[in-house]
Amino acid sequence: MAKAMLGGIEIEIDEDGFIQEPDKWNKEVAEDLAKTENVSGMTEEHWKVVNYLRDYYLKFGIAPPVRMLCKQTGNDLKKIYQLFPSGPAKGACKVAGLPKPTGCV
Amino acid sequence: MAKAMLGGIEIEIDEDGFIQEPDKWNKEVAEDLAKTENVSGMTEEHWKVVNYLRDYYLKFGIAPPVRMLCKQTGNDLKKIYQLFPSGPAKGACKVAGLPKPTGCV
Amino acid sequence: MGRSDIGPPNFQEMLPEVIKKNYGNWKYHEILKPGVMRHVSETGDEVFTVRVGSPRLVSVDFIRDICDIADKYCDGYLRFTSRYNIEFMTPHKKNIRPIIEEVKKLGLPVGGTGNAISNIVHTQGWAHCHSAATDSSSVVKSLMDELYGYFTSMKLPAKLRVSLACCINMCGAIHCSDLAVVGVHTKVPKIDHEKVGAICEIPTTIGSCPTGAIRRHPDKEVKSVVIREDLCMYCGNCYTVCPAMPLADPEGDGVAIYAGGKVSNARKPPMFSRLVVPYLPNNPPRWPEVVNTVKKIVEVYAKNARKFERMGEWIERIGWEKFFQLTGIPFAEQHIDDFTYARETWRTTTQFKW
Amino acid sequence: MGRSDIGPPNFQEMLPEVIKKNYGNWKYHEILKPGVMRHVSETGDEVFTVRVGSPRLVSVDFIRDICDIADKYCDGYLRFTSRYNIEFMTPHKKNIRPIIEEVKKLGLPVGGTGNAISNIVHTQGWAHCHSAATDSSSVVKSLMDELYGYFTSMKLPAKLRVSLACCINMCGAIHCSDLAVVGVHTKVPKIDHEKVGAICEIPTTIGSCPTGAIRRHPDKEVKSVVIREDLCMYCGNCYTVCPAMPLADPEGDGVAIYAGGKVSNARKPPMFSRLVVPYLPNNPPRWPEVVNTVKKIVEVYAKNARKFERMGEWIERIGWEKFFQLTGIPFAEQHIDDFTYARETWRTTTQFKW
Amino acid sequence: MKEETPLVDQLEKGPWPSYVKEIKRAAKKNAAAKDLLGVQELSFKDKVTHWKHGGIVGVTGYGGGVIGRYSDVPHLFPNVESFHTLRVNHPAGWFYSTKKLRQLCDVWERYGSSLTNFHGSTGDIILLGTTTANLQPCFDALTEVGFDLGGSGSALRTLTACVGPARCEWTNINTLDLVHNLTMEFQDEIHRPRWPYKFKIKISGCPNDCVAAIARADLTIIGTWRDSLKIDQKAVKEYVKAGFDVKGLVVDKCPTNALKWDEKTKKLRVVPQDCVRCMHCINKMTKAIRPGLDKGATLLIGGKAPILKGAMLSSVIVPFMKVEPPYTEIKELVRKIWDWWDENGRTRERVGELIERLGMRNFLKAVGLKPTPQMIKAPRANPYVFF
Amino acid sequence: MKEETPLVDQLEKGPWPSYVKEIKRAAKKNAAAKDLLGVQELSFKDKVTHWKHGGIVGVTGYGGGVIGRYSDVPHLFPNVESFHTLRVNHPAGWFYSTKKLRQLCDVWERYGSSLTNFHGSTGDIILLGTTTANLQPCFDALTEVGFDLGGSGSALRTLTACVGPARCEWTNINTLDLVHNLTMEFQDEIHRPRWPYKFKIKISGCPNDCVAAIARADLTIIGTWRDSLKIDQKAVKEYVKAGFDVKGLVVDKCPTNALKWDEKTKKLRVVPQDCVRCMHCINKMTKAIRPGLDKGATLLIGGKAPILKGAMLSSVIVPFMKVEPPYTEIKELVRKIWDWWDENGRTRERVGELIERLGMRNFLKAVGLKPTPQMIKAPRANPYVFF
Ligand code: SRM
Ligand code: SRM
Ligand code: SRM
Ligand code: SRM
Ligand code: SF4
Ligand code: SF4
Ligand code: SF4
Ligand code: SF4
Ligand code: SF4
Ligand code: SF4
Ligand code: SF4
Ligand code: SF4
Repeated sequence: MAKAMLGGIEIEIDEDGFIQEPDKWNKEVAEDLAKTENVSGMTEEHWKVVNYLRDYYLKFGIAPPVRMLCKQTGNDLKKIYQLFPSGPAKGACKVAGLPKPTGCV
Repeated sequence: MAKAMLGGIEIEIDEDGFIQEPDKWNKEVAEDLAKTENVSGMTEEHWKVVNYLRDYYLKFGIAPPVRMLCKQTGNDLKKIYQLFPSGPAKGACKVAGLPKPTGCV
Repeated sequence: MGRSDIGPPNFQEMLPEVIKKNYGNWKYHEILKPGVMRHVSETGDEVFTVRVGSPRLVSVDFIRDICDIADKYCDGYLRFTSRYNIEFMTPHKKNIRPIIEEVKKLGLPVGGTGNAISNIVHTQGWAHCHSAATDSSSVVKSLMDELYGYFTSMKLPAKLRVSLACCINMCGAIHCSDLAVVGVHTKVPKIDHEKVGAICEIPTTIGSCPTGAIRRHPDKEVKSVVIREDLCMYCGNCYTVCPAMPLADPEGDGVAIYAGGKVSNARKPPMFSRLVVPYLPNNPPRWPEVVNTVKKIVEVYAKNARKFERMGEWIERIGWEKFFQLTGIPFAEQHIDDFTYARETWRTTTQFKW
Repeated sequence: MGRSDIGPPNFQEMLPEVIKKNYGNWKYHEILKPGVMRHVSETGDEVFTVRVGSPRLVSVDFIRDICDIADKYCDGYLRFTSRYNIEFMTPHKKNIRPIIEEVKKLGLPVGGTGNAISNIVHTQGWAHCHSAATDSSSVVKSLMDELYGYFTSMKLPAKLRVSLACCINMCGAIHCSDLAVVGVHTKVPKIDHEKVGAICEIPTTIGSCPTGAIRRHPDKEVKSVVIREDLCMYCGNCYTVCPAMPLADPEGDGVAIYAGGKVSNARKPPMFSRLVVPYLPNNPPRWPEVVNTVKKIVEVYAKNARKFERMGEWIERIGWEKFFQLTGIPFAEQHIDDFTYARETWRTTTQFKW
Repeated sequence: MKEETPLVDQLEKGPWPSYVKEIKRAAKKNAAAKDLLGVQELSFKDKVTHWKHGGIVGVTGYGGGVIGRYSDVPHLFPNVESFHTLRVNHPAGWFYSTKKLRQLCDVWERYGSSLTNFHGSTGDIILLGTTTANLQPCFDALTEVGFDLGGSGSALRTLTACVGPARCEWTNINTLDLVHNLTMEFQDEIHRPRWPYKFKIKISGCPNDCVAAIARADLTIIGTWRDSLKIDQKAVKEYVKAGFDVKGLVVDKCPTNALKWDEKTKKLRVVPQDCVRCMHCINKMTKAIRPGLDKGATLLIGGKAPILKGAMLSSVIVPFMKVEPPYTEIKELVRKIWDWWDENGRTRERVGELIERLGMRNFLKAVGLKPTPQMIKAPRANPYVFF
Repeated sequence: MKEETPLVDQLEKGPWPSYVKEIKRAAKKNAAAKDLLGVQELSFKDKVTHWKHGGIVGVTGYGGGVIGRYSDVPHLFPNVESFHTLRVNHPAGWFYSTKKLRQLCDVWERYGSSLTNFHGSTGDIILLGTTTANLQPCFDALTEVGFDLGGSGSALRTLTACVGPARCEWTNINTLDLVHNLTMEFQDEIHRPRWPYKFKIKISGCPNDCVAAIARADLTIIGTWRDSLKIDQKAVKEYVKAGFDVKGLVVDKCPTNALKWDEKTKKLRVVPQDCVRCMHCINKMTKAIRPGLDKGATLLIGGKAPILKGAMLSSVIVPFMKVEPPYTEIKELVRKIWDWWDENGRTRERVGELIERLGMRNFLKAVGLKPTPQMIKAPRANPYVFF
């Protein structure tokens, strides 16, 4: 599997650029991941989404439903796409270091 | 509800003579209960059955299946009826101070 | 101490001579008139049967009364049917009339054969059971008073089997009857927390609930259970295993009516009865709502079904939407199944009637 | 960046003139011969359709080829059917012959109308999907080579819809087909414990199993899951949500055959297809076992069913016991359902055939 | 002690025989029966039952056969403070000599309320209401006159069978002998509960199923035949002559169209391999059509009422079995079924529910039966297959 | 890089058109197509797929429409190391001008494998295989020529409709206009996944259901009528004259016996209240029998494939609805359904499964529909009733 330099450290990533070593995730990694997803700078609004995703994942072991993500971060889906042009799954989850969403394509 | 003197103490019983205050059960109570069920003296064999019932009940919160009772005490059902002429439910369970078996009549 | 495990009397000693002689040798039968049958043996022997309605809950004097008749005309034998009717059997045609006369003297009806409403299979009700959501014998009496003419005649399209159970344990095995009356609760059990701990097996109680509505009491100190009220459909199964959870309620209890079941394999395979009236109030001693509803359904069936078509076959042919229309029974959300196999009952086709 | 959310081209711009003019005004149609239909409008206008088989997996050159034909004879329009067939439409009867000739030149068959076997709805298989337990296009090709005569004629009792899905996700929606081929695994997933922790959502993985066979790894240190092998029926749903649990296996994988489903509401309501052959091995590139079995079933159906009787209607009439007898397919324990609604499929009557 | 029962009294009226009259008749001589009347009146007023939950009483050496019952208003009705019923096993087919019946009545008059159910819906004679003290003497007296208790609790319940060869031309098995034989064989299982829950066996001589076995027996035995039904053409013509519409009422109603009717010759033909032995044509033309000669039974499993997951009908497990004394094959199969159920069943899980939970496949394997298409309506629709 | 594909080559033979020929045709000009051939050969030898699980790739601003795919043997077949497909929404009814098709071909030849599925089984144009880098430019070029992506993931999937009024005499609704209108209305829902799982809508103009909607759409819309079907007696006589067996092939096959046939006058009559609009008589006598005039649609819910609890057919929730632009009633209902499902559904729970879990009753209440007998085959058999 491929390695990539993210946030100054070498991390294993898959073909889609999702990190495969969740323990190595940190803010810097996130910021570098964001760049791969056309995010033009991580603002507070971005972090709110990313942090929510991460907290939820660490607590429940799964990514939150999109509805929940919107409700809890106070964004509508449009807004999420403005923040992460590739969307909540490919964009935001990747930045947050979550496992790659599966199954539902 | 009626009270009865069992093992020298006063215990609440229901119409069928099952004790309603499980905490008050002890060996003497058991011996007196046995008399009400035509058991002619509590032998070691009787105690084996009673103890098994009690242990099982305290552990799982339910009475064991008849099959289990036979298997684990090494008695066949005939033998159980010899020991407790009114059978495992009405006889042995009552002596062991278990709740009255329900439902299955 | 008496003997034990002797089993019931041997039936062979209970058979009248003509039956013993022709046992296994019957050739055909005919119904001479309602309640009277003639069975003919390969040997040419005949046996005449008079079928007589019984209230089931009877005194020993009643039994002695019918024994008297049997002694007089049936060589001292009689039998009961699987639906509580009494059958007097005699090889002598001439005995039919006097049997009927004597029976009538006792106030008992002759009938229940062929395309009739036979006796109602039923249960204990308030006469003996702790679980009853309605009474049995009085509902049955009220119904049969009204359906009497269908017992003593054979004018229905086919057999119509009515059953009643006073709670959804369904001791009447009413789940496959042309018409079934069942006692229902509609209130959530009231838990006596103190008693639960003392006299109930908690795991059994939790396991008893078909919808998983019962949980351990959240307070670990309390050795009891709680019920999620929105999941409870008042089946009473928890009460069966735990007396500390009664759910009978004078206002909430009542009866439901089911229709269209059958048991025989004739033509259509056996079918379950299905909910047609979710709730009628308990209104003793005469249960007018129940009686009227049942009567109405019977009449609509009698008028519309084809010859030899059982209630369920008729409904299957015309469709349930038509059944509700013809009987005028309002359709309610309760008719739509939401239990385990619900989806099998949804309409997965555009085929339906208006 | 391009535009977004523009949606598909408006169909109105895709309609040939005769269609646009008679839109919503068709009166009746007839099938002139296999693959050729004539639709007549209230206005008297006509449109002739030539239906042509396609391998579905086609190159852009193929599309251009058929465009050429459409440009020549169909005013530059064509359509595809819900079963991948190509339809050339023309108001001119005289165009039928040349269209057919040109199509034949491309090696494409004309047919699929009326009481025929139309194109096989199918899926990706080893050509694109990670989930496939069998291939798709090659099985379909092998089947259609053998069933070709049923596509180009209309000699069957009724329409016969064949579908194929390369795994039980059933992207072919084969669950209501007259005949269905589905790829099946028969081995338990092999868990890569290291990867599970890194790339899978454990709760989702556990929740994905229809039989509850998946549990957390007993060793709390290991962030992974284990499978109770006796509860696993190789559905692959866990693999769908967790790539670290592959279950494809060269020896274990193969296909099952289902029969008797239908979608239309004509006569009988829609029906599910049902298991007739639990397992046949993968035998590429020509899948002889699958081809022979399907052919055999089609032939028995063709010989025995009544006119306008779909496969499932035929089986319902004669009974499954007869179906197994006539086709010579052995009956096995796998045919007996043991999933969620199993009991609805048991025989709860003494009515059956030998 | 209320004397007046205005509500109950209303049930003395009407053409159908009145159970209230029966209670009153008993009440004249029996205090418990009298109190029962009062309890009824009170229930009619209160619209609830006045019997308490449960009660576990019995006779020595037995674990069942008695349903314990106590009043919740003993102060009002002391004579029914305890009011237990005895379930008495009926003779096969519910045939009685008046002598036996009278003996029974005498016993019950002496030891109980003198009220009965002829019969309970399982098929027992129900002796309705006596005291705890009277149970044992009553039982002793019963056995004295040749009666024994039926089943209750997690036991084999009283077995029933239709009238069969005693008076029915259609039976394919000796229902009464079979039921008596099994009842005697399984006395221990009837009297001493031992399983996860109740088990019922019912036997009908033909698919008309006059004891409703398929709906309410864990093991259902229904007589049937394997060859072709027999048609007597002469008798068919008699039906035609009598104005019976053979085509409309019989041929057209055959579920599988197995009957062929020649309107001209008035000949009725059956296509044996299409006949599913539903009985309809036989029922309606008993003088002309009869079951085949290769007789035996179909065995089905798992019928029951709705608790816990909805009612179940019995399902075919043995499409055809010869049924002859001493019925060894049936007995062996039943014991295997009990063994598997007892070993695997949860508390209060009927055998049908257990089969549903563990799979018919596993059940068949455990009891040594081979899967056949006759066991199912249709093969599975889902793709969830074990190998 | 294997050049030889002996196994695959065998599929060039035989009368049915060969997809292998198509791949080879593309392979001549396209390296990815060539490698695909090799992958097929390898899979035939290994009897397993050589595609890796998943892949999450896409285009800017969309959350779906692309299926990511990577080879597990990229060293052998570098040109299909990534081989993603684009799902392109077809024009309603799968009608095309050759001009549009050629434009599409040109785009795909440029940016992809030049292999396609016409169509995918949901109904999209499947552009089969391209690289990650090419996705965005390909998409841009597609929109340039007027195409857009279809659905994937937990989104509204590409909607389909039967040919309907374009070429079928039986349609009761304007299937193509409806599907186009809804597709345009719900672009956001198609392109941006937001729900617990996928949602499919399919539309058929009559109960023949030529897009198999009832079996595979979460929301199934099927045209129907409310009055009586129309019979043209003159045309009936034509059928008779032509030797068509009206009685045997039509009247006798009516599922509800709603047709009456007078053999003498050759008149065909329908009992409108018995007709369940199954289409059979209309199908077989299209010149003589036609749907009624009071046209509209039946709406059904919940069709799907077997994952997780077995396949489901859609169930009636609106027996009849008038269907006219701008289709407000349908749109409002659909949104209510989504809301309830989204609020209550578990991950990967289709709406039909959710209804099963929470009860049809609760669903109907939530979306404001009144229960009617048309929604069920039969009322419940169990006594487990909520009040
Ligand atoms: C006496 C009894 C058997 C017994 O051992 O006690 C019995 C006896 C006969 N039954 Fe029965 N059946 C008896 C209960 C039943 C039951 C069980 C029940 O009602 O709970 C059924 C199943 C009912 C159901 O499907 O729900 C039953 C379904 C039949 C049928 C099938 C009817 C049908 O078309 O579905 C027949 C045949 C017929 O009547 O055409 C039948 C026919 C007969 C015949 C004609 C058989 C014969 O040749 O003697 C007997 C007299 C029939 C009559 O009453 O008209 N018997 N019969 C039962 C009388 C009950 C009563 O008092 O009314
Ligand atoms: C007496 C009788 C009703 C009657 O008036 O005829 C009866 C009475 C009771 N039945 Fe029953 N059942 C009686 C036949 C049935 C039948 C019918 C049958 O056997 O053919 C059924 C349906 C068939 C079946 O077994 O599924 C039946 C299904 C039940 C059930 C539900 C069982 C289930 O699996 O769904 C219960 C509940 C239980 O076992 O806890 C039950 C429980 C009871 C209890 C013991 C009440 C309880 O929860 O403890 C009732 C005692 C009433 C009393 O005070 O006397 N009874 N019970 C019937 C027995 C008489 C006899 O021996 O002849
Ligand atoms: C073109 C197409 C619709 C479309 O928008 O693409 C279509 C078109 C017609 N269908 Fe269809 N059906 C089409 C797929 C279907 C499907 C869906 C499927 O196959 O997946 C079904 C449901 C199949 C099922 O039940 O499993 C379908 C069930 C019918 C029926 C009902 C047949 C039956 O008796 O069950 C008819 C009526 C008939 O043929 O008698 C019908 C009749 C027709 C008619 C005659 C309607 C008309 O008047 O034009 C059309 C030509 C029929 C023919 O092929 O003989 N169409 N038709 C589809 C052609 C598919 C193909 O290429 O073969
Ligand atoms: C491409 C297509 C098959 C084809 O060759 O035509 C397809 C391909 C896949 N389907 Fe599908 N499905 C396709 C139509 C269907 C259909 C048919 C339909 O839509 O009418 C169904 C059955 C109907 C339904 O939705 O229930 C279908 C039911 C599934 C399922 C099971 C869903 C369920 O609830 O049971 C899955 C599994 C999943 O969602 O995780 C699935 C998943 C998949 C995935 C994404 C595999 C996965 O597990 O991630 C497949 C990607 C294959 C690939 O590599 O290209 N696909 N899938 C079809 C879409 C083409 C198109 O857009 O036109
Ligand atoms: S049906 Fe219910 S209430 Fe009636 S006797 Fe049976 S258990 Fe008791
Ligand atoms: S009455 Fe039934 S549903 Fe309600 S809590 Fe008790 S067992 Fe559960
Ligand atoms: S059926 Fe299975 S293997 Fe085939 S395309 Fe669909 S998900 Fe992939
Ligand atoms: S393959 Fe299916 S049954 Fe087996 S463990 Fe995975 S999800 Fe469960
Ligand atoms: S079940 Fe059959 S054999 Fe028994 S009495 Fe009824 S009709 Fe006769
Ligand atoms: S027994 Fe039933 S299935 Fe057999 S021929 Fe007679 S009516 Fe038909
Ligand atoms: S579904 Fe009906 S309206 Fe649509 S094409 Fe098929 S037959 Fe015509
Ligand atoms: S449409 Fe179907 S149900 Fe209606 S009359 Fe015609 S065949 Fe009968």
